[in-house]
Amino acid sequence: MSSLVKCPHCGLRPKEEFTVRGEVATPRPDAGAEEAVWFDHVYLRDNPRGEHREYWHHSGGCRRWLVLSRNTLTHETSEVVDASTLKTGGAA
Amino acid sequence: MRDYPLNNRCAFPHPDASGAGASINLAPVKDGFVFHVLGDAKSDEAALRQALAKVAPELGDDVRKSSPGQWFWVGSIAVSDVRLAEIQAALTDTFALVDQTHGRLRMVLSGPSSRTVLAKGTMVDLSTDLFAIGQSAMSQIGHIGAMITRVEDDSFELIVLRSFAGSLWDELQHMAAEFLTG
Amino acid sequence: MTGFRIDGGTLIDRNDVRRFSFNGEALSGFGGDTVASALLANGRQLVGRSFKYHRPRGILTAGAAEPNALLTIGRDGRRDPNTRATMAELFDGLEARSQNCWPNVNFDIGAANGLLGPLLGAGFYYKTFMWPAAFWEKVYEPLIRKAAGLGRASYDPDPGYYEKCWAHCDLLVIGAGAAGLAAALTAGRAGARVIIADEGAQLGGGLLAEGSPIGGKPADAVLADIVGELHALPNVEIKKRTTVFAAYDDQVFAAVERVQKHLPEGAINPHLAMERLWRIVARQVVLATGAEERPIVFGGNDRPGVMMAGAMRTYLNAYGVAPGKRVALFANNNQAYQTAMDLEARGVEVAAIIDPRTCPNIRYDGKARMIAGAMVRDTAGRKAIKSITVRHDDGRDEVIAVDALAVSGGYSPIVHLACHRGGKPAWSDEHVGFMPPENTDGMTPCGAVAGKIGIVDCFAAGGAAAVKALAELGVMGDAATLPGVAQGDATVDHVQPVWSVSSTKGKAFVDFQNDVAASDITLAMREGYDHVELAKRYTTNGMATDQGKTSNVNAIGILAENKGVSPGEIGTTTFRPFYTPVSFGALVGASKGMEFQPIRKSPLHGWAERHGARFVETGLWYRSSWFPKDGETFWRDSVDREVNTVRTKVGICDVSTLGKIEIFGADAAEFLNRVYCNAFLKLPIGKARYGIMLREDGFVYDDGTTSCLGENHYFMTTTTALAAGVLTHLEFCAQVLWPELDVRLASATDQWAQMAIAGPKSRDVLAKIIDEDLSNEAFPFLAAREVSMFGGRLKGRLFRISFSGELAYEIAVPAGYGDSVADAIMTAGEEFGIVPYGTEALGVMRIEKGHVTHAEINGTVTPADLGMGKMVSAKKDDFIGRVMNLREGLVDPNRPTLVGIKPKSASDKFATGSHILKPGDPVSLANDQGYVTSMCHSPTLGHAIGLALVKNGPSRHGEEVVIWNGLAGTTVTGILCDPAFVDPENEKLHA
Amino acid sequence: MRYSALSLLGNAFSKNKNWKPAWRNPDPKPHYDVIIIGGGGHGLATAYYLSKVYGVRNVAVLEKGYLGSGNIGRNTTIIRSNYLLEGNNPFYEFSMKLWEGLEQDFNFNAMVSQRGVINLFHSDAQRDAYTRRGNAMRLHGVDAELLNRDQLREKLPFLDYENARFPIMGGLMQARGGTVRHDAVAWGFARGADQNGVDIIQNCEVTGIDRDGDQITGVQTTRGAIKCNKLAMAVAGSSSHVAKMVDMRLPIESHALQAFVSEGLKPFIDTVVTFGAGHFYVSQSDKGGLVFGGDIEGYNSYAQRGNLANVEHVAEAGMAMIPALSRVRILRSWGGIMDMSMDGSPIMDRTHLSNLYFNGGWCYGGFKATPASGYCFAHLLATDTPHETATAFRMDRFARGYLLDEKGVGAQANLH
Ligand SMILES: Cc1cc2nc3c(=O)[nH]c(=O)nc-3n(C[C@H](O)[C@H](O)[C@H](O)COP(=O)(O)OP(=O)(O)OC[C@H]3O[C@@H](n4cnc5c(N)ncnc54)[C@H](O)[C@@H]3O)c2cc1C
Ligand SMILES: NC(=O)c1ccc[n+]([C@@H]2O[C@H](COP(=O)([O-])OP(=O)(O)OC[C@H]3O[C@@H](n4cnc5c(N)ncnc54)[C@H](O)[C@@H]3O)[C@@H](O)[C@H]2O)c1
Ligand SMILES: Cc1cc2nc3c(=O)[nH]c(=O)nc-3n(C[C@H](O)[C@H](O)[C@H](O)COP(=O)(O)O)c2cc1C
Ligand SMILES: [Zn+2]
Repeated sequence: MSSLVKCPHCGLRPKEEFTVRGEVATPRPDAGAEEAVWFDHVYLRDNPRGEHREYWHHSGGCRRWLVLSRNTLTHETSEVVDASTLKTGGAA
Repeated sequence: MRDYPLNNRCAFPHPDASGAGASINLAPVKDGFVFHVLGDAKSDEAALRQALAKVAPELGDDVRKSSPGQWFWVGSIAVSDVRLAEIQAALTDTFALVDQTHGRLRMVLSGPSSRTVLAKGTMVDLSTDLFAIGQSAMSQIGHIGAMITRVEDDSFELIVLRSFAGSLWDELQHMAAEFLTG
Repeated sequence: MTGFRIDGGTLIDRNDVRRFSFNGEALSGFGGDTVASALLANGRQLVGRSFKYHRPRGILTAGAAEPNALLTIGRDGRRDPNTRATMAELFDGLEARSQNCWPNVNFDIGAANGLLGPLLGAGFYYKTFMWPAAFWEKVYEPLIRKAAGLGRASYDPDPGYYEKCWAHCDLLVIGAGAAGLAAALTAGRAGARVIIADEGAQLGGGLLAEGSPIGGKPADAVLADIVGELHALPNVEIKKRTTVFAAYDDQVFAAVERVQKHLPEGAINPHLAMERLWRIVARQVVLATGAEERPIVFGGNDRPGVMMAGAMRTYLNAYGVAPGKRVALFANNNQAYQTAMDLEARGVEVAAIIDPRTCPNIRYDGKARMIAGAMVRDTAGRKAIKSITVRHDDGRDEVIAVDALAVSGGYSPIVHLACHRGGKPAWSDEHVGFMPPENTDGMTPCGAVAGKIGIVDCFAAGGAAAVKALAELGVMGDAATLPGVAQGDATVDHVQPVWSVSSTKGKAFVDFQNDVAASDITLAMREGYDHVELAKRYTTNGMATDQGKTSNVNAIGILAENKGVSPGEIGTTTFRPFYTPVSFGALVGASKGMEFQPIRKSPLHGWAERHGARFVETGLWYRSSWFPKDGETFWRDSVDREVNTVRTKVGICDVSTLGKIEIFGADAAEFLNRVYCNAFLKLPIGKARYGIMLREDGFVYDDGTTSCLGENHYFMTTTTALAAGVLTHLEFCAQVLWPELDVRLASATDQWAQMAIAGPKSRDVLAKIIDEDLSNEAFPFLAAREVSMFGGRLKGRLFRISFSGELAYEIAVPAGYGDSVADAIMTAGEEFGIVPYGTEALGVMRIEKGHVTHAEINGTVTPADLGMGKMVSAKKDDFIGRVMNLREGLVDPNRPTLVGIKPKSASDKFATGSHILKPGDPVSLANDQGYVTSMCHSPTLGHAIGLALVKNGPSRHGEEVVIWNGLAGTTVTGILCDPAFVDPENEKLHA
Repeated sequence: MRYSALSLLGNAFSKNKNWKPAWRNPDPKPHYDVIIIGGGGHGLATAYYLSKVYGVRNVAVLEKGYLGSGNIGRNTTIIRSNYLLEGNNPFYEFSMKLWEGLEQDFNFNAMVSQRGVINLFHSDAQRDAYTRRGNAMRLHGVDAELLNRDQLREKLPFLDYENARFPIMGGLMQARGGTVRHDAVAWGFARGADQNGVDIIQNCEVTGIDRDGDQITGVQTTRGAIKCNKLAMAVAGSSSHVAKMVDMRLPIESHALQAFVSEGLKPFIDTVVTFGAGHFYVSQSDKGGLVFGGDIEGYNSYAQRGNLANVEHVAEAGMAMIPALSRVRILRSWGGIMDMSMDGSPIMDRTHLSNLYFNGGWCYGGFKATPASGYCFAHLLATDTPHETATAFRMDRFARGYLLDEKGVGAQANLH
């Protein structure tokens, strides 16, 4: 889904309403983590050919950050969730 | 300077140019209020309506969801600073309330062609069975963000940032021109 | 003699005579004509010249695939180059001109290229033009470029209006031939939301050219019934003249509607779009785009008068135009025989039918002479065909005089839209063509595109496709019932592929427009460019405006034949958008000229205008940059005056465009503490603090002040440039990184008109309109709180902050009152000599004060680089950017660091963007010491000053350097210094 | 077979029947000194210079598709050396110098056309940034000129000077910049390398990499296993994918970029022009088509195609710059996959494995780098030390904080 995104809050919306940030990298490390862990978080990416998770911001709609599970070969999206659920596990 | 005349200036360029008659009409909503209500992760619309009914029943409960836990609360009565402060104080904790009356302007696009005109801007499917009266969507009309609310079958209220209001107004005029001139 | 008008023609209206001109010559046609049919009716077959050899070319097709008949239509801003005459509808007053020929289409000097044919074979340019070396740039390339291109684009802007729309449907039917119409009717009757689009001026597709009755009823009557019923269904939207040109992800289809392209200038409604871009969101799609008839590759197959058989039939039946008096047909399939039968039925002599097949399946009972097992090997005639040479199966040649030749080499399904999302078509030996890919999710091909042949079969296939698509949506429907068997309708055909005619003498063209001949393709193979994609690129086959609609499959066939494999093994080249070319105008819609991007206006825009402001674009905003007074002719006159007035008296400046964010929540303080690199936990209510925000990679992102307005309530300002970016960043932090924190964000940029009142008299001015005590004790530097104004009639927010370095305030009032309040401040300040000042004066004063903006915060600097290393908290254990900010490269003592810079001689000037060198060092990048980030003329100091990022800068104050501007050819001796040129002790600020 | 006026004429008389293949089509040998993965511009140029300058001839280039099927065959062909940073500029200027002598060097006309590259600016801030850049170029002896409106008007009369939403103030011009016929670059290097003995093996996808400890021993391919002493990666849009075969994670994301060509038009745009108030750049090909493009799609993708939103965006910016484009029709659009690095600059370095070498992260700017990339990568492969113009492209610069961020947008791949 790279033309339209089914925002869990707003429904089907065009790409124009979104800002993409990139891959959901490793979680933000703890404050005390080593520099290498931080480096990995900030710079290194899996960048897979196939299933991929990435951050999209519904900047022209609800202004929520979403996580899309999207196939980078076919552009098909299997899941869209509010990004806060990555940490809270629950609803946005 | 205590009695220096203060005017609340309208941000729409030529509000009177809105063509009357025809199959389309565009008009600013000049009075009233727009409050941005910020809830927390747990708050929902029912709780908000309840709170509003308790705190400010005179202002109605026309709330339009813009985001999870966020709404625009609009009404047609002017609210004084004092009254606003009271309401804000009464709502604290669960709901923070930001006055956007000056920052977000309202206009109404109406007439049988209104849906056709909006389809030139927004991707949201506004057909009646999918977008009923009272329903809202934060979306983009062309390059400009706006909240669209269906207020009647053929009538849509748009809320737009003040700084963009002139551009959106002009764009809607262009989009509607084919219906204005017949 | 070539074409002429005969009786009949279902599409034309003989009462509607339309005059037009072709290469300056006055001609006429009828309403309903295309330019092509009108030209043919006027006996004009030679209409253009090919790209490389400038060969005379005529009309080949009757539709979108036309490679030859490209004309320039219209003039000035309405000039349309490369317009397919076969698609352009004739209107009164239309002006058409041939292209790529000089002096004219009948006598074209460029045709001399044809003589060089053997030298100019495929890829010749890669092997040549290299000697002598200097000649490429000076001689050869200019010559090649001169020859480039087809039509000439206008230099004028287009007066037309364009627009874009979204549309939604359950079922999109692409193509309104028999199959598409049946599909639309089926779905329409079942109550689904249907859009049916066809690029033709009329619905009907192949039905429009159908000469025979269908189920005993004339084809046009059958069509009229179907179209009538579709029109009556409110849930069916019909889009004529609408080409679906691309398929994108998620069932988004792009289509362009030619709303007014068929109208004369005088009839164009200026408020209605010329063309309209449709972005169609379809739940299901029926692809009913039909099939394209293929030419046959034989010598002289490009001669004017050679035409596709189906096209000839269309001209005959739909437009009442006969292609000639004596016509031959060269075909390898049964369907094409319809053309011969219809020609005869209309009284045109069919001289011969040449069919390479010898099979018993040929069904023909007309009068023409049948020559089976034979091929056309050549044609003759200078600018129009005069005869054909037929090679019989016994090897004998026979010349037959004709004035037109119909050709049919089989049918290629129009599979483009099924392939735009990556699908590859599959070769079918049965259909002798590439069929739509197997898995076309959400798209059902039917009719000729799926290999069906007869009209009845296509009706049935369309209905069945719609039923299948509706079932996917959970909607039930029955295939629409339509008229019965058509006369002479064949449901099987026996196409025998003929990829090229081996006995051919003359040049046998595969791609007509790009002049790619069969010999070019074999040459490409010989040289190793034998992959279908390499052959395409080496020969340019399929790369012209028609994108190989008539040539690709033949090229594949030739490759296959020469390699001895099936065309399926060769495969197609990639089908890409656009199906047919689309104008910029349609894709741009109304976003052109001043409407390219929306304009953001400050609430004080009108006020600034009244004071004569000059505005400058800043992102989408217009900001007032200076306010010229009478007698000031040069911008700096005004700016110097504005600065001097603020430094000595008082000024007012619109700062409404700064980003403003309201922050609430129990954890708001903790949140700010994590997003800024400096401490924010202990900011008291009623106070503002300057903050620096880093990116996670440790570089500075933005700066601004944040004020605490109440318990759990903060008000953040950002730079104008990054207002949206910062909010998005904060939302990321709040929603993704720390959703457990109670923090709520709202943009309030537009709610407030915000003004800076700066200068020694600013307190006196504000005291007149603000009801509260503004003394230093009551309202000290960095105080920030809500204030009452105008005797309690208005509330505002007052901040004692200063960008200019003067005693200064920023006052924010609800935007609608901004205008009045600014006027009031001007009135209040009159006695003190107040002036409005703009962003230019603001810029001068901040440079004088050594304050940074995004000229310095350029994404590659750390706080330490800006001399604010101390602000980076060493105590906080976490904030965005903390760890990466400590990397070796970010603390390298050699990093460019902020300094002031001034010329050694006060009269010298220098430019922002100049680089810094050590005196005596050779000019080189390795010796680069840094660069000037900002500069201005300082009216306060009376000379130029600047800020710069210079290696190890702070330790070099007082050092003499070279300010090097190679672009301007200037060098100036400068002196590095403290960046605070004015009031380094901050006395004015605290006054 | 050498191309010359004589061979051309001779063949014309023999109906072009005697031309020889431009390169052999060999089966892979069991072992090579160097295997280069990726038959794009960089891989082929590497093989060419390796065999020509460094005398290493037992080399194979493995290409999974047809020659030049990657980005070399789908880019907008712009070459320039107008870079800002000290780590970048000398390298791109080296590349420009190689372009200038390329055709004579490899006896193939790649139509290097130094028609000039002009970057428009629309604000004081942009002018200042271009002044800084232009001066950085001049410091290194690279040609650069700052044009004002009048000078621009003379060169580009069709721009919108009167009614622009973002008025054009001037432009930074590099007269030596221009375009090159992209496919011919791949073909020319392939033919040149082939003549030096390099095996160019098409339809040969590397599917696995064999190793013994920290040593690479060879590769698995769709045409069998092949052994090598050194392995070089130059796979552009597939960098992360191939790196994963040796468990390398890279500071790279893959993104699609679309490009476009219009119908053929009589020449009217003589230089390369880039718009400064939106994403758009355009040149006119020798065939007459306007070749243009804009920004990347924004989301990670390995599908060589884009979406409509960007098509519209590009068209809008194009027409804002040149109003007369309104009735020019766009013929075709396509996409390529770019390995966008986290600072927008390339990586050319040794890796954690002793005989594996990496070349990638060229973003949307690697075409202009093709000759120098090949030269410098060959140097690295042959000598195990970086070429003097490519010392900054180290892999560890991200960890150490020595970034080459021309745009200053930080660690977000899709912003570069
Ligand atoms: C639309 C577009 C416009 C551009 N415009 C410009 C421009 O104007 N100027 C400019 O300088 N740059 C431009 N670029 C960028 C430039 O094209 C690339 O940076 C450059 O071509 C990359 O290097 P390359 O030629 O070696 O890549 P490629 O040609 O992509 O070569 C890599 C090759 O590796 C092959 N490969 C991948 N995986 C394997 C495997 N496992 N086994 C075997 N082979 C494999 C691929 O098939 C491919 O052929 C543009 C790119 C695009 C897409
Ligand atoms: N070229 C020929 O002469 C030819 C070839 C095969 C079949 N036929 C006959 O045509 C009938 C087939 O019916 P059918 O409905 O499958 O095909 P059709 O050719 O009758 O209709 C296809 C329609 O699709 C339209 N179209 C194609 N691409 C389009 C696009 N991208 N956007 C919008 N419109 C587009 C065309 O304008 C045409 O009107 C049969 O009777 C068959 O015998 C004719
Ligand atoms: C500089 C350049 C110019 C091009 N010009 C044309 C052209 O005139 N006609 C055409 O059909 N395609 C043209 N193409 C596009 C190619 O047809 C093709 O789409 C592109 O190389 C990508 O390959 P693919 O579409 O096979 O994936 C051009 C491509 C490039 C890079
Ligand atoms: Zn949303």
